[in-house]
Amino acid sequence: MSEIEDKIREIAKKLLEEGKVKYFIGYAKGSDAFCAKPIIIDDPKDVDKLIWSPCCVNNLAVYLVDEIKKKPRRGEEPDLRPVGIIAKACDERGITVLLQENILPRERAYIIGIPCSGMAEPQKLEKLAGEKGISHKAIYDMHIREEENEFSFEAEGVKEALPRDEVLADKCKECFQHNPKECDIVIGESVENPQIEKYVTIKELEDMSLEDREKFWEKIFERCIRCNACKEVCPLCYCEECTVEKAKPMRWCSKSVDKSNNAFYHLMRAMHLVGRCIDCGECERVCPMGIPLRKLYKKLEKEAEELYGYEAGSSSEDVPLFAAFTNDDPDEFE
Amino acid sequence: MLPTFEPKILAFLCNWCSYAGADLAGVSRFQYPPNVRIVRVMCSGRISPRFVLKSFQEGADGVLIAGCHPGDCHYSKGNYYTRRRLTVLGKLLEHVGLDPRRFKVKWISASEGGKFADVVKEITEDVKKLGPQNSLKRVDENE
Amino acid sequence: MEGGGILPDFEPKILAFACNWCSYAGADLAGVSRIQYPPNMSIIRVMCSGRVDPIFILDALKKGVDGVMVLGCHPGDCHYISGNLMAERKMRWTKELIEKAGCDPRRLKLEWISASEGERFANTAREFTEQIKELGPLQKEDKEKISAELKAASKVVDESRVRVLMGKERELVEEGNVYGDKAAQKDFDALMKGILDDEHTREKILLAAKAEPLSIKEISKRMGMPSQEIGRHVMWLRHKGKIALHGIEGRSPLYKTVEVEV
Amino acid sequence: MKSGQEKVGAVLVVGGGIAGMQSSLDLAESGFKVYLLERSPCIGGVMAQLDKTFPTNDCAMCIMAPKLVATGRHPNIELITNSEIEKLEGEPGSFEVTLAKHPRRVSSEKCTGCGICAQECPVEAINEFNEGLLPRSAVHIDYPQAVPLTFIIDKTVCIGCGICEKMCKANAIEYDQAEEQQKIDVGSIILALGFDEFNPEIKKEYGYGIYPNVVSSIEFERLLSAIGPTGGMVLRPSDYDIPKKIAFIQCVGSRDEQCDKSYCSAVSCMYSIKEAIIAKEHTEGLDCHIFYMDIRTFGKEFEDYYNRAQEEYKIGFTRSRPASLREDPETKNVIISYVENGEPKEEEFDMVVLSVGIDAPKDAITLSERLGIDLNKHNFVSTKKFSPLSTSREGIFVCGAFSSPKDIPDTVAQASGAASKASSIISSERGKLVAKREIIPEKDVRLEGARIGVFVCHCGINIGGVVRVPEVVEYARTLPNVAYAEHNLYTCSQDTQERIKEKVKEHDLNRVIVASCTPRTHEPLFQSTTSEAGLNPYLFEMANIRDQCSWVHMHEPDSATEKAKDLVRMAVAKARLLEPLKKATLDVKRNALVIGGGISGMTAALGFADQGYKAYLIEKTSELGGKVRHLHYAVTEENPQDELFALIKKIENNENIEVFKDAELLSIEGYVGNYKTKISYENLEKEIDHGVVVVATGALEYEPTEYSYGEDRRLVTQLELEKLLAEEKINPKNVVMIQCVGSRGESVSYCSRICCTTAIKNALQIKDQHTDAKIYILYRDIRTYGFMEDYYQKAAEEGVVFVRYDVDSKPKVEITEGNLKVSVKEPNIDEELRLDPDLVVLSVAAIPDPNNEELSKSLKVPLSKDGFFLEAHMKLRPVDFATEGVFLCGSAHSPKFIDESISQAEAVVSRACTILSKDYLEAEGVISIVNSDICSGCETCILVCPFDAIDKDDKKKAKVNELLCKGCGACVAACRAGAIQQRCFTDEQILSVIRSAFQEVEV
Repeated sequence: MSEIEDKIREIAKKLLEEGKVKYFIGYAKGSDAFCAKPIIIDDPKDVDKLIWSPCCVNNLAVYLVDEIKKKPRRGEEPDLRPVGIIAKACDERGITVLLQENILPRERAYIIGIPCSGMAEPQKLEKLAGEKGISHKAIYDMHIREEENEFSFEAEGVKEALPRDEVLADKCKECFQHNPKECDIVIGESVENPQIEKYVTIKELEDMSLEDREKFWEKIFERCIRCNACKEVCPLCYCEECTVEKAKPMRWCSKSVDKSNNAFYHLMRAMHLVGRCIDCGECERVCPMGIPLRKLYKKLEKEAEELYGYEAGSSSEDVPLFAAFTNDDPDEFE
Repeated sequence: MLPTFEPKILAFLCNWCSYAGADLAGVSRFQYPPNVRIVRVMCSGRISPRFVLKSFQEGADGVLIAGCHPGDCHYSKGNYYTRRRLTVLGKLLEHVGLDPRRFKVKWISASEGGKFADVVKEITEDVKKLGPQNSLKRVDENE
Repeated sequence: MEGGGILPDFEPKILAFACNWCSYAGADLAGVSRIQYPPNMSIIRVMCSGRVDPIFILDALKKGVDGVMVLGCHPGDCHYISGNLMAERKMRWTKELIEKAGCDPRRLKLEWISASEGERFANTAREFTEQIKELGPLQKEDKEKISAELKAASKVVDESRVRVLMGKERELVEEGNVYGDKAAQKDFDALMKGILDDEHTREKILLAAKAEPLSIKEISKRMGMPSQEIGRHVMWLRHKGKIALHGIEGRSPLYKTVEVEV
Repeated sequence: MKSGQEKVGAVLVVGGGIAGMQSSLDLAESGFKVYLLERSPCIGGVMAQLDKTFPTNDCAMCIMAPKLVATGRHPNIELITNSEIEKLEGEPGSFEVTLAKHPRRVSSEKCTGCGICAQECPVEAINEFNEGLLPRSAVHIDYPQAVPLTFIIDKTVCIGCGICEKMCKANAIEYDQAEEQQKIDVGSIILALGFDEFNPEIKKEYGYGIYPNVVSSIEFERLLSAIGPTGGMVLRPSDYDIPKKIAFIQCVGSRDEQCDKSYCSAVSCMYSIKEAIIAKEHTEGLDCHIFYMDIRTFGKEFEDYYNRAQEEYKIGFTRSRPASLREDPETKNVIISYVENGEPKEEEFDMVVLSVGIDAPKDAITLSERLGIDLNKHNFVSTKKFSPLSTSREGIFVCGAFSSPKDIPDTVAQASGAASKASSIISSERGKLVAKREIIPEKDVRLEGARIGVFVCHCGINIGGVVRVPEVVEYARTLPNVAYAEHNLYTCSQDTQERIKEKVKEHDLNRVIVASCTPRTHEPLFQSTTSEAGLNPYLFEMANIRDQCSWVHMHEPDSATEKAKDLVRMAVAKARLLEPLKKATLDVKRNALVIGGGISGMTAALGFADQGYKAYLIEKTSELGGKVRHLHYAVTEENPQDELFALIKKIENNENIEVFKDAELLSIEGYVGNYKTKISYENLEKEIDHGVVVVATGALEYEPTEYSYGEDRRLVTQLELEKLLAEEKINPKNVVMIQCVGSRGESVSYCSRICCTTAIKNALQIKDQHTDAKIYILYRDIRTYGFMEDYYQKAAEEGVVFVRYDVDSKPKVEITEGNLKVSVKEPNIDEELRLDPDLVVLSVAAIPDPNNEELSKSLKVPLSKDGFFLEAHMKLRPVDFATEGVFLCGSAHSPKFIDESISQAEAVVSRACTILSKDYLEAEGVISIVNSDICSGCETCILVCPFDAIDKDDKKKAKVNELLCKGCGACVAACRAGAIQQRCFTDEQILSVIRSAFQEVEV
């Protein structure tokens, strides 16, 4: 682990010193140890702030979109140098979609890929830490490392080990693509992709009766407070103005918070993510109301694969799912 | 289920085949239930998922979409895109608990007046049985 | 066709349509002159024999009347000039239909009786009653069948094309059509017969396929007609939305009559 | 032409089938007045009777209806139906034609086509259109989509009861109409009479008309049609049961001397396969079997269709011509007796379909006499190989099946071709007789709130009889923005048009809604009324309360009335948001770039020149002529070399044509009307501006790897043979020709179309030079379609031996001590045939040019799976590409004969003239537009657009080319951001329509 961290810092330093990149997007220690926070570094001196740990769960691709959308101030020459960015496999798939959809010119990003066999979920860590009776003040200067099948963390001389799959983020449990492809440089050994059962998250739902599913989602949608966090954190929600939200020339979906409007919002968003969502799970992570959005998108991911053999973010050369067809696509409409 | 329930069904038809088919049903005086309101679009490829979602939100008990048979599209390939988009939409709606019998997509050619009438009969009867659609229906009237 | 054989205690119900200006007056005269005739007959006054719609007659028979008389002015004396001639032509076709319904056409009688012919009225009444007694009650055992048949027959008359032609017959044959050509009576009869046959067959088909969905083979078996011809009619009825495809049995499509409440 | 004779800028097109319509539309669109003459009451021809069309199985009506409507409403086309030619005077450039117009007895001005008359008519007569399978009334139209939609009284069956006159609220019935004469002046004439079906009763042995379950292929077509007598269900006539087993018998009335039809009908193999496939799709568990002599699937992608029929659909094929049919009196099944591999067999079927041949039109002879043109011995118009569209009389041209049996694509191509021939002799008169569009000043309504006028139609009793129209009007008045509402007996009547205009003025309306029939037929009428009222035509909206309301809810007046109200409310909701649309216009570079200097390219170039447009002809080799340079004999009497060099001379002496040899296309930019192309030629470079592009790059000869070709100089291809014969270098005694070398599943899956005839042509040539020579032709199917069949007969008579071989036991060619040995197994006789030829000729495939790949990319046009160029529509747009302004012809499309290539080349000229002749190009009104503030440049729309109409601007935002956009709206639905909107169908408009469908009052 730590040698990866060193390598990151080394590369970041080099890139910044040589001015190869405009700035560098990576992870830094969070306000508590359980989640790393994104950091943007433009001064080589600061590279030691960069870390690598099982807590680097965020998808940084969203910051690339911000960079691309940034309009230079009047009279100012736009700085078109690439941005250095750290990308796990899922982040990289997100970037690939951005490339595929011509949002991100390839030369604007310097991608440092890191094979990843799964990240820890902050909530789970915190919970376990609590159980282990670790004081909160201790938490901050705690280190979390990954060893074989355990996440160990040490503080105040205590060293605790936790079984990996107890702290692993849900999305990582279902991840079958551990190695980033579209990279300028890769750090660390590539890890073997696991043979896991896909789409377990929606299994239960699929087995429900229509009525139960309806009730299930009704409750879920009622919960939503329309804070738009899901939209904001999503690297693929890059529209200038969200059709679902905008009022001009017409308002498709009222901002007023109720079951029906929320449902409309989420279903519309889901339709926009078909063949695009790369299951980085950020939306679900940031949702203050704990809405299981992955249960929505995962279903569509499944259909896309089963009906059209399409996998989002697998290559920037692919024709987007809804911009392509074959004469013998499955046809249930007769 | 209410015995006297008269469902409201919205239909989006492509101008060249299905709308013509609906006209032919008229010319041939094929009788079908009066529950469907038809919206004409130039090509089924124009039909975005939001039309469907919106219809349900506004209170449609069923939505019917019809276009040229694959291969017959007046614009050569519009209906192929429709096929993908709406297949997935159907899966999504079913996933969130909307009864698939409320959302029908059919290929109806300009000479299939009979088929159009039959399709309308079918969806109307199905939706009658299912009763009013509330899972996506708007609650607030002050839009 | 029903068989005769007089039942001793059979008192037939007979209906007579009499025109206001001649026959009804004739009947009154019979009364004034105390001429006796059987009590089986009840008279309905109409302004003109031409007013008598074949449906009245078929309906009367269906409702249990055993015989119907239509009485009007002698040709030339019609208060409305030609109403009685219309009646004469209509009654021809009505007899045709009564026969198609499997009843004896003699149950319908058309007679000219003037206001001064009380005697003639009584005799006509007497003869006709005898006639009907001889024929016996119309609805003996197969009540349902006969009334269904009669219903079909009146449906035929109800067909607009049939009404149009019945109404226009005199004009077309005697005065000439919109192009000014006259149709020969035999040509018109042929045309009319053909149309009655077709419409009657269709009504019978609708009747048959009303209770249960039937295949064309089955219908033709029941009606004793070639399935090729039945098929032709069924296709037409289907085209008109009067009969609908109900399902398929083996290789035979089944059709069922479409009930429309109008 | 006589000097001083004034030329006339009008053309008479005889015959309103698909060919006639195509010619008319092309001419009308390129600036000529057209009289379209049709002997039957409405146009549409045989294609209107078809259910589906091969090889795409397109629904015939779906693809034809738009053409019907376009023809019916085109301002430059005058439809003269129910009429015939009586007399022809004058000469090319200025004919005077006398027409006999038979009375229709229904006024075409007044009839609204509502059909009440037919419903009430007491007569039931034989229905020719449904092949007598369903009766029709005396007053009738052939089919619901008929154009003109005017009923007609069939006097022969009408009994004159007068009921229709009584029922017709439009007073359209005119019993006293009489025969009329009309004289018209035209510059040229196109004959597009089509064909008649062979009457199978003539072939007694098949018992047609006696056995109910023996039907003709066209009757069967009606059985398959959804609007046919059985509603698309395949039922057998004897008992209307669903058949289990159907047999198709080919060549009934073709390739048959006995009934004096020696020629091949060219289409019946394909249509039988089609009917078999469709029948199987309609009927589960159906078993179809085709009895044939040779399967002739020679057209583009036909062979695949044939293979699919065998492999996917499991349709049986038996090579035999049945001797006779008989009926099982019990089951009414039909028993076919036939001979297969020498032994007599019998098989029983539920139903037998006779694939009837194509006969010359009944009135061919009388017409040819009246016009003074020659017919060939089969009573079709006689034409020449190098002028396939010209009749024996100057100024009169022919197209479609009237010159030889043909399928729809070839017919349509010829129709366009004939149009260009017919207009070239009067090109000086272009635009002189066409309807001038007068410009009405338009009221600017953008700043006003909507003031809507609603006009609700009774349509006689068609709507009023069910829907309570006054109630609907009352309701409309209560709707927001509705400033005026009224009802009319017939809103489409002429006086109502005037009334609408008055009301617009009187109430200062700025939107018009008509609630009546269907926009598909009536929108154009009301739109023009709207614009005559001084409003932009796109401020009109329609509510369909007849075809989709009163007619389908006849027994539910209440709910029908409610529905009508809803539909009006929805229309109002949309009308409120309608915006005036300006059609984008752009001027045209009036010249053409022709790629390829073969016979097709040269013909096209010359065609453009004759039409008065400059043509740039680029040829990659150093000489014009293409493949024809290597042809020394035509199967007909013409000499290809002479014809070719005459043509080349014409090209080189024509100042309207600029030829570039050794030329190469470097780059091509732009779009319809405005192309910029860089070429290099003879090591120079040049930039050309042009309005259209023609692809005429031809095909190549396949280089055989089989039959040890190349190992011996006595092994030659047909082309090489021709050379040898021409140079009279050989004296063959014993010749073996091998067919399908490369074609039909070898290196290419398709049939190369020309090889059979070529082989026979050369065989006859050899016979001609060396009478004693013995010639064997080893074949799989002989595909001498149409009149070429006669040469097949001739060859057989002259002793050429035809030996069939099976695909799985091909002939073997060996060279043993310097001698050629050929062995082949004749499937019928069970032994091997050994031949010792001194010359073996291989009929090799025609293959697509490998450079097509590159060219297709630079032109943004597709290739077919076989590598030929792929047209916009296989059936009705054979020489257009989906991308406007680009056309194709000749063997670049698929292998072709000279005459077929010429027809296509002429067709290209005609199609291109519909663009070049315009003062300016006008875009569709209903197109997509991008809001670049919202567009994020994801390019989904670009990928989705079927017409390559979307591009990116310098800001990396999507940009719609208004001239290429056809307004399907696919891009709009594909755009997540809602950055693209389709005019007239904007999200906003549709959203408010959706809302208003459910909300009582719009907010």
